[in-house]
Amino acid sequence: MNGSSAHKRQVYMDHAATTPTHPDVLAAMLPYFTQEFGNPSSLYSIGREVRRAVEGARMQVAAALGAAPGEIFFCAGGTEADNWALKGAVSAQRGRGSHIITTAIEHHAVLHTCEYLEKQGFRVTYLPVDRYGLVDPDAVADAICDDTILISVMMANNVVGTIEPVEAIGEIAHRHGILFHTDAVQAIGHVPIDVEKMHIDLLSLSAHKFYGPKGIGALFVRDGVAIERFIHGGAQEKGQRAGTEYTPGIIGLGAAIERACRDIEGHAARLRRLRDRLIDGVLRTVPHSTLNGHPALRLPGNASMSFAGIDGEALLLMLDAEGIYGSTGSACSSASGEPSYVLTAMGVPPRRAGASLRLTLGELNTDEDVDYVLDVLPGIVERLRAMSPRPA
Amino acid sequence: MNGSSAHKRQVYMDHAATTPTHPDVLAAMLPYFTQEFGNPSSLYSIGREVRRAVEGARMQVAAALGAAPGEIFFCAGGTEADNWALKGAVSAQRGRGSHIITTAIEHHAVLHTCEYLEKQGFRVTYLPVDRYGLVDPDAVADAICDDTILISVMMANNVVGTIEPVEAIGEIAHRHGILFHTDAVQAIGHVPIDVEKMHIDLLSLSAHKFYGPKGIGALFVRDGVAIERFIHGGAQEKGQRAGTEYTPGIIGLGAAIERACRDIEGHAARLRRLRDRLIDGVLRTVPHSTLNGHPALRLPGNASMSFAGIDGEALLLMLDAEGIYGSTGSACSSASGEPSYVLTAMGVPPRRAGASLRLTLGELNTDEDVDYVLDVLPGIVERLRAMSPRPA
Amino acid sequence: MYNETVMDHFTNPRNVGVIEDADVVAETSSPGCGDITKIYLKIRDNRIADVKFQTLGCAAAIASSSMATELVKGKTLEEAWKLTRKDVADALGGLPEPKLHCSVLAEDAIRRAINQYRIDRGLAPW
Amino acid sequence: MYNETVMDHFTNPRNVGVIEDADVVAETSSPGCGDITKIYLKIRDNRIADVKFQTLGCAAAIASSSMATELVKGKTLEEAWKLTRKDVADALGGLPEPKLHCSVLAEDAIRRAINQYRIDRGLAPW
Ligand SMILES: Cc1ncc(COP(=O)(O)O)c(C=O)c1O
Ligand SMILES: Cc1ncc(COP(=O)(O)O)c(C=O)c1O
Repeated sequence: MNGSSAHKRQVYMDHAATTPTHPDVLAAMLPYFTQEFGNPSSLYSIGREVRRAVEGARMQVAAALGAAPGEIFFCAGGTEADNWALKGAVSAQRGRGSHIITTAIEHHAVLHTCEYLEKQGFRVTYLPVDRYGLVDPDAVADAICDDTILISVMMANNVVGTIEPVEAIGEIAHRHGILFHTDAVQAIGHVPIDVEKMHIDLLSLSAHKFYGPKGIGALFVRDGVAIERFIHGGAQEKGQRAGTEYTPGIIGLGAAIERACRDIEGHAARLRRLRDRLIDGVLRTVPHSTLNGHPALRLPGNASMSFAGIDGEALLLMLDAEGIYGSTGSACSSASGEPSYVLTAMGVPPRRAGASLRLTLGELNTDEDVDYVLDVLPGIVERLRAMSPRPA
Repeated sequence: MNGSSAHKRQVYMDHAATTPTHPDVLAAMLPYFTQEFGNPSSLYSIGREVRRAVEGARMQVAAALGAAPGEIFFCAGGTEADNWALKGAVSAQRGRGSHIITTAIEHHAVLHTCEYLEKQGFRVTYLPVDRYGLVDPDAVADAICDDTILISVMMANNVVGTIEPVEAIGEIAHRHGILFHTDAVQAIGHVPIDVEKMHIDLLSLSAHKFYGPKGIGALFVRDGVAIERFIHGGAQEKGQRAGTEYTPGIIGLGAAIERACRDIEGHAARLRRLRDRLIDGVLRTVPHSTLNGHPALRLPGNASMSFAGIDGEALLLMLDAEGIYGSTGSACSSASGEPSYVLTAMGVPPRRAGASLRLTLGELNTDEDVDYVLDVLPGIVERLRAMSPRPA
Repeated sequence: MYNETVMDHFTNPRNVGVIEDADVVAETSSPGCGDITKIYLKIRDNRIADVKFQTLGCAAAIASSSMATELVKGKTLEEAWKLTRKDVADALGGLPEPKLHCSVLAEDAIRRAINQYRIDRGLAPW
Repeated sequence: MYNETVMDHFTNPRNVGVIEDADVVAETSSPGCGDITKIYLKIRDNRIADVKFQTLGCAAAIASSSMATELVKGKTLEEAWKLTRKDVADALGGLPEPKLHCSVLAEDAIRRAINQYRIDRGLAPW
């Protein structure tokens, strides 16, 4: 998709929304659509071959997290994993209490699930964040009550890219004997993960964020942690998650996570260099532009910035007309036009926030892409400000 | 997979468990993995292209059911659709009552969900079936109480292939103002469906049963019928089913359902002829063999039979060694070794039932496949009976 | 999401800018989304001789301002007063449901400007 | 699901059949899954001179019968009595967890046969 088309360069900088399936990953998946299509739960030999491949993928996912294969459960994506983790954990823990701690900047998959749980009678504390989007581990400790049964804090934020102090929070959770869930959907392939060291009991991930296919994800459930099943039916996934397995997707998830975690540091260094060129260039050439999120503790591909005096959607569409694809916040709320609740939680007043633009770099991007954005973006901001009664 | 390999013919007769993705369907999907990979919820133009394709697939699914596109919600498969339909409907209807009517022969996706709902305080009536596996509409009417809020009866059974009188049951449900759900996972492409005529409020389907990909399905929700959402998060599927869409799968589901419903009668006639040759041949050549299910009201590809005096798994594995792939009951219970609860519900005593074998024919099968099974099966049954202390 | 007319009025907005010697200037903002529209009117013989706008807002807000100013230009104040957001949305060939509220800004700013003009001249506001 | 040893004993079971002039015959069935195993023993000088089985059951049940009869052939009755389902499963190189109960049938039928043999001879059952 990148490179120059007939008339215009196309620059995809929305890797945090989704990524293309890598050709090697797709190649690994293809035989399982048409040839090795057997049902892995079947008795006969063809199903057994597929089962072997599925278990291979489970080992790949486990290896990426420092987990055991028996702790990995495949499901349909990050959102299902978040729903299952939260609903499943609090149902299983109901006898012990009804208080949940999370943060104000979680993805909607966690936030809306928490709101649903509030209606079911659970109490939820939404911890604030500082102006960089960081959760304070001390605030987590302070929020713990006698009846706290679950703490859920994301590993890295999807809007501003801030990387949370998950290890410190996990340590606090475990010291108090409270289950700890982390939404690692944005972190895989960017942040080295070790569920032991980080004291993680439950972890959500989604393949399409790291060049795997859409529609497949996994939930890590620490051995010995009981959560209620979420989808009832057949005996798939040891009876914990029913439904005929999306076998090509599982194979793709395995291949993609191995690829993504093979050289996290090298990959991150490459992205960070491109991203810093982009951020520095924009901040230098566009007046009244600011970086959102933490300057250092951020995902290597995330460039989230605000431009006072203009609107985010207008900026996005103007960029789109020039072949630059970014987003204003998280893709799922793009239709609503509301200012991102993440920025609001970081204390940015809606008016002052101005246009927030999230450009997330990834494997598709090159130095030429950065050059092109640096070429085009300042003029567009200027054009929009020229139309504005409050040009910043 | 079929045709003769180096040493031995391979005959796949487990189409009710799963089918290969048809090459045309896969071809329709492929661009959406690597090229048109944009997030359909994104604002920019690439996401908009994908959204158009997704809406095209929604129209294809709607057309196959006689529904409106706005009534189709994509999800991860038949099991999720069943879970969502049941849990979502009774949650939304909770104020009106707490009684559910279903049958003893539903798929585990419905039965285990009902057992879960019983633990949540709902009352469930599991209707019996006759010796052919048929549900009696009068029994449905008789089971209705003042507080009945949902009736769920499958369109066709997965083990014995019996086609249920769904239209009559839907009519009764609607006369009483009760929601009617049907699990049509096995019926699509074999039974013409019209949700209007059949008075269906909720219908589950799964693409991998009709030459579409695994990991994608849909729930039809009649316009005006309120069900609680099952997966909370982003605004996908009009906010009813969150999670980044498995776009290649959705495109594949659309292509597959259009293909499957293009010529249901021609397709069914072809299968029926093959299947009747198979059934007639087996019943004639193997003593003490019986057909399970209804002789006429059955899925065109289903040949479910029992062989007194032997065990189903042993039969299956012997057939497997000869390259014939079938199943004993539903694939998901294959590890348990229990006699099928469906046969038990039909009044077949476990001992007398003997080995139940389900051969389900489909597009992969030819007359030569039927010949091969007729060639091999009688000898295997004989061999196993020779080992048995009760040779029938 | 947006049709071609909307995209055209967004990318090439008509009447954008400032009238230095305007007869009246008015501004509205939407408390919800923070959009702001400012309208400049030049009025001759009870007619809108010239109109300009500035908008801080999404594509729908900018396109609505552009279309609304086109629709009132040359009209009498009475005619201009009758312009509704529906007229604007219709002239644009429709707006997506969640963006309908954005078209209210232009209507609102034009009416404010007309009333301000009347008040400045000692007339009762409409 | 099954290892090669199990599959071998399933597809080529040893000692399958009937001993017409058996000294003792015993049968066990599993109420759960309906499997049945019948054991025929020929005993000479307190040793199992010949053994045959018939089994109606799954691959695990058939393979267990095959292996169990192999293990007791030529053994004294005391030795044969000590055979456990674990010995059988181990000799088969393991059985899948949900199939472990199938190996109990052979053990059980052999013990029944031995006790019946003792009772027939006026001895107390073990
Ligand atoms: C932090 C975070 N959590 C959860 C999700 C949901 O994942 P999915 O869309 O794969 O269901 C996303 C992405 O959409 C995300 O960025
Ligand atoms: C009747 C019936 N309902 C539901 C299902 C579940 O569908 P899936 O495995 O696609 O989740 C199946 C097949 O497994 C089925 O045959």
